Amino acid sequence: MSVAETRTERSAGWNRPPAVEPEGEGELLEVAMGPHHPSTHGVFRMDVSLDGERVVRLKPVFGYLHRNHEKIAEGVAYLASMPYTDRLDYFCSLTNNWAYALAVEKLAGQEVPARAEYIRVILAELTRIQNHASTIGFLLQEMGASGTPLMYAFREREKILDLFESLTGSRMMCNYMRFGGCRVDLSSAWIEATKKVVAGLPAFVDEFEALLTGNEILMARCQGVGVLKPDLAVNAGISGPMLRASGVNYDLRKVDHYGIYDRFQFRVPLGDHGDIYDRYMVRVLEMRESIGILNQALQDIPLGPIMDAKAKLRGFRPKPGEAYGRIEAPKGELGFYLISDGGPNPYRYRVRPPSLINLTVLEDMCLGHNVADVVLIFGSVDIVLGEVDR
Amino acid sequence: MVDNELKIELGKQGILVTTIEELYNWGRRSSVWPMQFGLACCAIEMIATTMARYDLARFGAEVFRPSPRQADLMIVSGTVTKKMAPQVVRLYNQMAEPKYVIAMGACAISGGPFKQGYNVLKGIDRYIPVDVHIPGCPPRPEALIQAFMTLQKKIDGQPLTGEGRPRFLDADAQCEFPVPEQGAHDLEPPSNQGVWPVEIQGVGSRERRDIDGRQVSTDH
Amino acid sequence: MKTVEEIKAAIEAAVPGAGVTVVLNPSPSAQHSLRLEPAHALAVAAFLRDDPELAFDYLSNVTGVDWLDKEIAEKVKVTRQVTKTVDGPEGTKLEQVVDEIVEETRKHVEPGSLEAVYHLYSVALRHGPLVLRMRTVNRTDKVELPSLTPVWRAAELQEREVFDLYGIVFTGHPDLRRILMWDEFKDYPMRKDYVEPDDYEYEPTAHDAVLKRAQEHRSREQGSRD
Amino acid sequence: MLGEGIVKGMLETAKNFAGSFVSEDRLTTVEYPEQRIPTAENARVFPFLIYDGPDWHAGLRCVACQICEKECPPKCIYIEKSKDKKPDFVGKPQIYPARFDIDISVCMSCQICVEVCPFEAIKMDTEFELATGDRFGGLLLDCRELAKSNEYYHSIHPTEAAEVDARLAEEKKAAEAKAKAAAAAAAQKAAADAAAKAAAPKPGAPAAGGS
Repeated sequence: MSVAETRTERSAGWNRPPAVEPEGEGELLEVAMGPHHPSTHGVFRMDVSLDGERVVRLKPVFGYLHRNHEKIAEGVAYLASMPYTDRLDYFCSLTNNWAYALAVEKLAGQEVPARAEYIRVILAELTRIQNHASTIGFLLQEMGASGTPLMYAFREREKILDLFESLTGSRMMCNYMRFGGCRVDLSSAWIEATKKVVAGLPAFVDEFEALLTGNEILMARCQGVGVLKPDLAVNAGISGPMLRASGVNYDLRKVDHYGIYDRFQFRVPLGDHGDIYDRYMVRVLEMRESIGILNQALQDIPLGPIMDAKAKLRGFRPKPGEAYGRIEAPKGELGFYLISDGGPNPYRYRVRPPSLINLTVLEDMCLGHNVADVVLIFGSVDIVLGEVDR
Repeated sequence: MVDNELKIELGKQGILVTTIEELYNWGRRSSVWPMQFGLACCAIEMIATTMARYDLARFGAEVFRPSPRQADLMIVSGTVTKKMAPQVVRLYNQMAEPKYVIAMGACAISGGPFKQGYNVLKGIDRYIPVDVHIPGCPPRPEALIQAFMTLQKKIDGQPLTGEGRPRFLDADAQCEFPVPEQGAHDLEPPSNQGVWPVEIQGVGSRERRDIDGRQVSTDH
Repeated sequence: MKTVEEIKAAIEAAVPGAGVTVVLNPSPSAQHSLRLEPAHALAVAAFLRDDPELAFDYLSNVTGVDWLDKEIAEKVKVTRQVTKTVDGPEGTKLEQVVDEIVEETRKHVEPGSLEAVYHLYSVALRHGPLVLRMRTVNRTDKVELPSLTPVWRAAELQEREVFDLYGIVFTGHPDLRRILMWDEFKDYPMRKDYVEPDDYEYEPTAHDAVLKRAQEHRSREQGSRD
Repeated sequence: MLGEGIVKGMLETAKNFAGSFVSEDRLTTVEYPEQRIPTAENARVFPFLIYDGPDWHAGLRCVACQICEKECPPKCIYIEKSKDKKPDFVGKPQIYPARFDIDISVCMSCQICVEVCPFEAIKMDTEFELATGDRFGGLLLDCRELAKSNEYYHSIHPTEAAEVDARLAEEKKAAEAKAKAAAAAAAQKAAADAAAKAAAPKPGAPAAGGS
């Protein structure tokens, strides 16, 4: 492909990324990065046009993990979709459960008892911590720090997964939340074990920061790379740590007041520059805030029932209507849009995947950078292919 | 030939007696390098297996090779979609013999929970031969290690000559398999006739369990 | 946030002839929506984004819904003239034409359509959601809708997905290609009448829908063998 | 100073390295298969069927109601009802599963079958070492392979099993009480009928009150 061709293609579109002028006269080099590639983010392809080392065009190609989640969910009962949501963003099954449960609760008008809300908050924040730790580990892995940060992250993640397993029965696919509550109650032994793990987390974050935050190589590779401007971020529907790294104060835990997040004191970390380093820093600071929420929630958790008394497991048929419920998942705004026609299975079941929509601006962030930075920028978005393609 | 008891006795005395075959297979099974190739949820458990807690390196498999040319083992860790299947088969074809395949998790074996989807391949063994299957969704890291040991046992048991020898010692054996094409509605062909037993009635004693077996009453 | 009726009035004041209808949502979530005329959708969207009181600057979710052709049986009360024999005076019988109200079941096919649904929020004013909907004329050949990507970049990948899975053609979309399925793929798999390819050779635990399809596969295979 | 951050990071790794010689916490490797991580009590892998008593076939709690088959999200359970009946654990004749297959190559370990089962007949196993080379035979479990004793259930999920046993004992007691009450009522009714018959000599005449 020649340089002139890329230019016409771009002028046809509206509010497309600004054109990068190739230097020199040569032909562009086309590289297909993926779907099998050494980075750790799964089956994803980027068709990159290079002018020497510089990226002048980048087209993401999706669908290598399109598992028809929505189609399957429209054919089975509401409850039966719950274990499938685990497999959307397989790092954060519990927040996926929560988002789906929230949407169905909105659709059917169910109440959640206070204890169940506390359990949900505790599990969601634990999920957030292990997701952010692994994300940073993978980001560094892609930068070339092969092994060490990822090993530290996974060492901590294993402790949290052990908690998940002893409560829900499974390390990754928890299938724990139900419409109107949770499946099994916490034991006091579990709370004690969690307190112990949470008490060790600040030391882990400190260790992680000592290892990485001041590292000159990390700063050189990350600062000023992959900048995302706040107005574009909002217009492109970016959410989660990526939106906040661009300086937009929009955290659904504060905005939507879902669950019982109003009861906890926490701050929303914001970035200034919107580059990779800010995204890294926002995640580190969010881990610290999550530890704060966990400490408060573990302190205050009340006794009581964990299921709405009116909720029933089988034969659940919400009245006709529709609902859109969303939560602040570790990756961003995870929403579920359901249309009920009064039958046992949803007429329309839609997942609003934060990972997919955060990739809208991938090309904008990569243009003009070197090809080695593409993997890094991609890693800083924090995606999971199970959710991108569903 | 030295019989087994004598060999153990000699081993206790510090004398190692071995055959070429044993030595050769010992070397092969102790350095199976997997390909760094993750597909879905199971890939995370695969990564967890290589991390400090489970430490797959203890089995000589610490080096995850990014290139198929340098890898001996393909761990199909996750759902193979119809969009991805041609690439998986191509990667398998690019691997050099000896090569082995572990189908990790329900999706890789049979499509698993997603098998009723329009874009999910119902098991990677429709296109390439699989040596070890691990059920689970996802299997625990220990289960992957156990599958790895199962594979090592299989390698250990392979004779170097005659029936059952590994493919790379058999000049006639098929090492590459046709890559399916993406058609207008489905993959073409939908399965590789040489690998996937279309005649399910012919696969062992379980054939009566097929849908036709509904009328067949059980023995108890 | 303003109610949907107020937003509707604001839109109609700003975009004359916009033709917005309110679609009520009976579920407890009470997220009512506005149905837009495709012809004016872009102007309405730009107004919703730029109006300082509404400021819906954040497009959260775009999706498609497939509404099949529906056969609707309605009971209609019709007045019909019926000839009746009435007892006349002095024992005579009289034939009289009387108007009578009769219940009649009428069937008509409501044509199906493809619908695009947009969920809007405001980051600046922290309110939402506002649900917008647009419908195509039918499900077969007139499936064009205007793309809202020029107003919200967030729609770019999601409209591509709706095009891929439902076959709604978004005019004005900068890069409308298949996103999840491969390019050679012909069908629109999320439509309700999609028939999936037959690969039900081995179904040891088949029941319900799978059993039916597996049996179909088996009979077809036997047919081809004969 | 340039390089300070890198040195700080190196010190952290050095601390971890040296720490692994003195601190148990830093030695995370579990040398499977010689060592094992203790199985969590709630852990779940694949479902199994519970039987009471020594004979697996006679003691199977499952009554082939097919609820789990219907509710299973990936549809990996296949049940065929028996034509005859056998007594269940309370002695009531029940239909039993003539065939009960679980395709563990499809099962997603979601536990919904356990949640919906009204008879406490299906529970989750913790056995995960199931790797096999046999795709068609090794991964389709039939009734015999699925049936495991209640003692085994107690050994893997002690708390849960004790709760289930208590609940079942209560149900049994209630059922027995009900049966006894029914028998008593039947006896009473028979006596009353007899009395009524005696009171009314003419068979055709309406029983005058009976009381």
